[in-house]
Amino acid sequence: MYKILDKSIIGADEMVLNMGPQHPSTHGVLRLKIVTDGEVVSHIEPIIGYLHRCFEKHCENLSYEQIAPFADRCDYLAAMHMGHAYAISVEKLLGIEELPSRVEYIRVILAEFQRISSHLIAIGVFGLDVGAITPFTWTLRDRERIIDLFEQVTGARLLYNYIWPGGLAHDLPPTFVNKALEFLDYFEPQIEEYNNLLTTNKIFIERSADVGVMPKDVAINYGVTGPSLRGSGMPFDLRKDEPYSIYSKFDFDVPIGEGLMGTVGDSWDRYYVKVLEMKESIKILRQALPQIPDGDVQSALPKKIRPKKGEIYSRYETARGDVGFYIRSGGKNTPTRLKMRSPAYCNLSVLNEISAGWMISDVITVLGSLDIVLGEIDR
Amino acid sequence: MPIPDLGILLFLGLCGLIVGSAFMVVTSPNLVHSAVSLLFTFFGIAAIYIYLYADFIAATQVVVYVGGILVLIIFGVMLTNKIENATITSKTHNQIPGALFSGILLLLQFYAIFNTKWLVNDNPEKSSTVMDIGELLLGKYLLPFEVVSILLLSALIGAAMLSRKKVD
Amino acid sequence: MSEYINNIIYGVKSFITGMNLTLKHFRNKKDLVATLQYPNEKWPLPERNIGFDPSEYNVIRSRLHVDIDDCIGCLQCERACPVDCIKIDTIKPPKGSDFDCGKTSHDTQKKMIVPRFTIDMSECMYCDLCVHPCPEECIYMVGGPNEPKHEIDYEFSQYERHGLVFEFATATDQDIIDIGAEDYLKERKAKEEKRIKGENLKGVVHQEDSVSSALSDPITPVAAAPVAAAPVAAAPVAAVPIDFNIKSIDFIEDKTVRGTAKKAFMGAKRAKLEGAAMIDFIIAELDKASKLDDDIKNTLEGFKGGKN
Amino acid sequence: MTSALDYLIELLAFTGLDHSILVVLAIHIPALAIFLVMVVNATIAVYVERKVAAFMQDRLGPMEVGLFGFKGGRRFWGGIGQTIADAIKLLTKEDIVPDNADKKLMLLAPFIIFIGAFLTFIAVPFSENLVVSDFNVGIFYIIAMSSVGVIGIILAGWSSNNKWSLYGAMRAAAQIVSYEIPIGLTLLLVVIVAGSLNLGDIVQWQADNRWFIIHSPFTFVAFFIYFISVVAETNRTPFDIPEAESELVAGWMTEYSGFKWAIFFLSEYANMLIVSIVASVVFLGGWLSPLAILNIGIPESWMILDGPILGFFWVMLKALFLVFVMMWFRWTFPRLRVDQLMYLCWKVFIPFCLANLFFVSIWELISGTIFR
Repeated sequence: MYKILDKSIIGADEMVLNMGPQHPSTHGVLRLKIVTDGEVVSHIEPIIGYLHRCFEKHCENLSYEQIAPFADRCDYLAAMHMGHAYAISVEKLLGIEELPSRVEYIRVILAEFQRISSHLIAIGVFGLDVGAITPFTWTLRDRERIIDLFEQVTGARLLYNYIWPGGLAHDLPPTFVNKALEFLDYFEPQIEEYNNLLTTNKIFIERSADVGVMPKDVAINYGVTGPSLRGSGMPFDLRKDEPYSIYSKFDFDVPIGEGLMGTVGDSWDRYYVKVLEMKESIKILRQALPQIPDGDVQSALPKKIRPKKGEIYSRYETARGDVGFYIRSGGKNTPTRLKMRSPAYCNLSVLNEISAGWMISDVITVLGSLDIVLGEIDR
Repeated sequence: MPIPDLGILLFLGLCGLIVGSAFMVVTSPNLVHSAVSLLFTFFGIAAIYIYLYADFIAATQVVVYVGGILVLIIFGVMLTNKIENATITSKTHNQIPGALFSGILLLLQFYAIFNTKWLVNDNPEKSSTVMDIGELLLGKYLLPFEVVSILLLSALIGAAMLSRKKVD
Repeated sequence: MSEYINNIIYGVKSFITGMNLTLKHFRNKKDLVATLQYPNEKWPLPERNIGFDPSEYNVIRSRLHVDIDDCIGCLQCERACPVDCIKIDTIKPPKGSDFDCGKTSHDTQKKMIVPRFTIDMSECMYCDLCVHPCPEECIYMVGGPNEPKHEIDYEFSQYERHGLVFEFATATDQDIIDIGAEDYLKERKAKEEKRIKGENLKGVVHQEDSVSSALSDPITPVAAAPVAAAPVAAAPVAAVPIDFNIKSIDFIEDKTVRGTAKKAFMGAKRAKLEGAAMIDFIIAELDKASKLDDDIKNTLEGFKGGKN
Repeated sequence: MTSALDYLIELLAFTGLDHSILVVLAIHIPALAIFLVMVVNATIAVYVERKVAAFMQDRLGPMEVGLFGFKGGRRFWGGIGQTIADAIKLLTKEDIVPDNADKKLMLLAPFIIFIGAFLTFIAVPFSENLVVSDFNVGIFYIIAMSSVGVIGIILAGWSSNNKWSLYGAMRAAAQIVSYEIPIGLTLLLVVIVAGSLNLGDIVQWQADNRWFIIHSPFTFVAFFIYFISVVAETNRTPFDIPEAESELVAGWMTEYSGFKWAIFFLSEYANMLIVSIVASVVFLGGWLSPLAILNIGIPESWMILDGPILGFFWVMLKALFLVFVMMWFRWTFPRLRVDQLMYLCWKVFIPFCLANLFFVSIWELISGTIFR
């Protein structure tokens, strides 16, 4: 009805804006080349590689044990997940079928704690992206408690190298279970606080609901996984659909985006799925913590990792989505090829599709809701 | 040496400011610089209004010209040119006819100034002009006032129409 | 219209909820503040039983430490390290020598002495991989079995990067002489002098020079390395005493000619030609590429006669 | 209400100098006082802002820098010298000007913003009779002068020759020009009721009747509209889109550093104080004691303090509470988007203001004829 003037008549130009590699909201050294028309963004091109460390090539010169700490460093916000994913893939390569159940329990417990801590960062940083600073410090405060637990278990606070192929580096300390339960009791009411402060805030809803809607088919076409896919209403979770470790023993739901505040698959849904997933993780932890069996955590540890010739691909559900390790062994103690499918890389690729046509502020919102980690994208 | 009246000095300073900055407006090759010079011109004129005990008009001058029109001018200058190469310039054309025309205008003004019988009030009343303005606007000049209001209203509606989102 | 009003009402409600929450935190600051005033208050490190059993290790990863008296020089930790931050030299006593290397606290007879055991903590990535293979449990992150001896220290810092290279070996020069390894001492001394003089650095610079000028041959960078190091190591090996290496070609000013010459040089090297034969080969190659002029030829011929 | 300027001229009359020289002398004293008020206000407000932020976020805030060896004593009020140290740091910092920037305008911009805040202070009453110059059109003058700052912002953004700064400037211009309308309309409502543009008369009206915030439901709503609009006018969260650090790095301040940046800060906090004082004078009774509403008398012996001192205390108490609320907003809410900000202004505040204006006129007509 109201025709917008043809741009060529008034001689208006589009402006190219470089967001990053040094920018507060690109979550690392990501560079976004944004073509803008006023405040409205018409095209976004993510330019990556500022953090490239030749992970895959480097691994070809490292023994299987030595790769584990480097795998941790890919997704530094969920290092336990990467360690677990790598351990599972090497076990598959070695043909280790059964692990002591104590090992599996400890792995699942730590993985779920890691999921909570990673989602805490995602939630807090998303708040920061839309301008709320207080939720960020609150979530980091609670994440610190999880990191304390990890420090007690592994001795490290960020990059653990704790889950080894075939077992664990150490056993749990005896006080861990009580401290973990104590933390859960403390943490559950905190989620309500975040909801009151951020999730249900009117301005927050205005900023994130209906913004950057990712329909289910778009998400599937781009290979989006993890909370971002589930935010689009697709109940796909490897823990349920291809259960690894002992996830089949636990009772938990896969939360999906329902479009409570807007359309299914908007930024608010992607955000809220993470909040709900923290609750599900607590559910799993409450089931797993009291029933850790006794046993030796290092009994299945192979003396020397020298797999037979062959290749495997294994998948794992990290906090950001489906991470895959393809390993080809040439019968030596180093892999001849290691390929990692990183979830954040695939999630980032959808950015232009879902945020073109929105404003600059919304690009930040969408980027925040996709929850990317540059260490994993660039590898 | 007798101390000159500071009021006169200040007045002369203001006049200098107005004329100087107005000159800058015309001669500056950079459009944004011209717009900024205009800021000082407007301020100086507001100060002159204060000299006339017209405080309401002075404040209106600042609100409308500085806070509104000047902002829009700078806004427009900024938006209609590329920021990257920052070549916002203005050129002078038709210098001779322009000089002739303005010279004639100047002469006319001088003629008017020297042939007008100025009313000089030696003891101006230091009272607010707001009351008078209000009464005049809603009394004697009600019709023009309303006509102007309708003009502004239609301009407002027109602006809203133009800036509306495209509706399919 | 009702949606408009509802929106406003919901907004006001959510604002009041949020502001209540932050006010609650503001008022209960005494209980809720989570900050630790670092230099005055220290981070409480998780405690564990300290013992020699692996399950009782204190797992805190703060700094690598070596009980050098227990080290048998098996190099397991050096091999395990993914970033090569551990460097160990060992010297075995010659056969028949009655040199006593000592015993570890596990009563293992040591078979060699360790004159060098450096750990560069600026390179260490705290992965803990070196700790586990040690048969004598002598390398550990501080806070390990010998905790009473070493305070847990997570705030070590140095003014220079060099200060983070820790030397753990205690073997004195006398020990090394006793074991009969004067060569090792000399070598070490030479290396140290070279390091202080900065010769290694010069070598690198030269090498980079020649690499950049001979980029046309992709093999050159790899092959150039041993050549650059030649003046030190190759002196006794050189069969023909002609002072001619790849840097000698640099006198050629034309870049393309120089590149061809270098290519020829590398070809000669691969063909195991040396000395005069090499120079002949280079001249022939240049001639083939019709890039040879008299100056170059004369200079190259001049190399044959020894010092130029 | 007499102004401080007239008082000073009378005070200096004993010197027997010419009247015009006295005026010049008398102008400098309040000017210095205003500058001091701005500096002290910024110093204290930055410290308090940091502490408020820290406590709302479960942190401690600045704790280390003391004043003459005094570190603040109590754990929760430590680091009292922090902002002074920051000020010294800012003044001694290198002044960085980008190569392609318009250097003259880049230097001019902070001063235009500063002058805007400075000139506004002339008409801001800190107490009865404690005002530099008592204008007949006090409120209108304050609205006029607070609109000068926006030109400084636009120039700062444009002259930096940085795309982010330009975006900040564009947003600031649109935002501040729009939000002047609801501010003007809410103050107009008060002017209609009180029948004067003079701030002294407005407070006198409140002394005769009641505070404007509790005068009628419409003035109650008007207070909130005014307050939220001035939060937007001073570019504070949730309306800080011109500087939006997560989107535009620092918006129009991106390329500024050192002393010029300090001036921006000075002006920002001065503007916060100005709008809070205006709100407290116009809506919250100014220098009237809130105890009087509750019928609590002040002891006779305290009456010596009545007048400027107690009035100053009440004005500042109310104003500083509003400043605290602004900080409270900032550490609670996310930021709005540009179009939502405009929506809020044009589709929520202005309709409400116009309706308010209409209803309050009717209310005054009825209450004027029936209840009086």
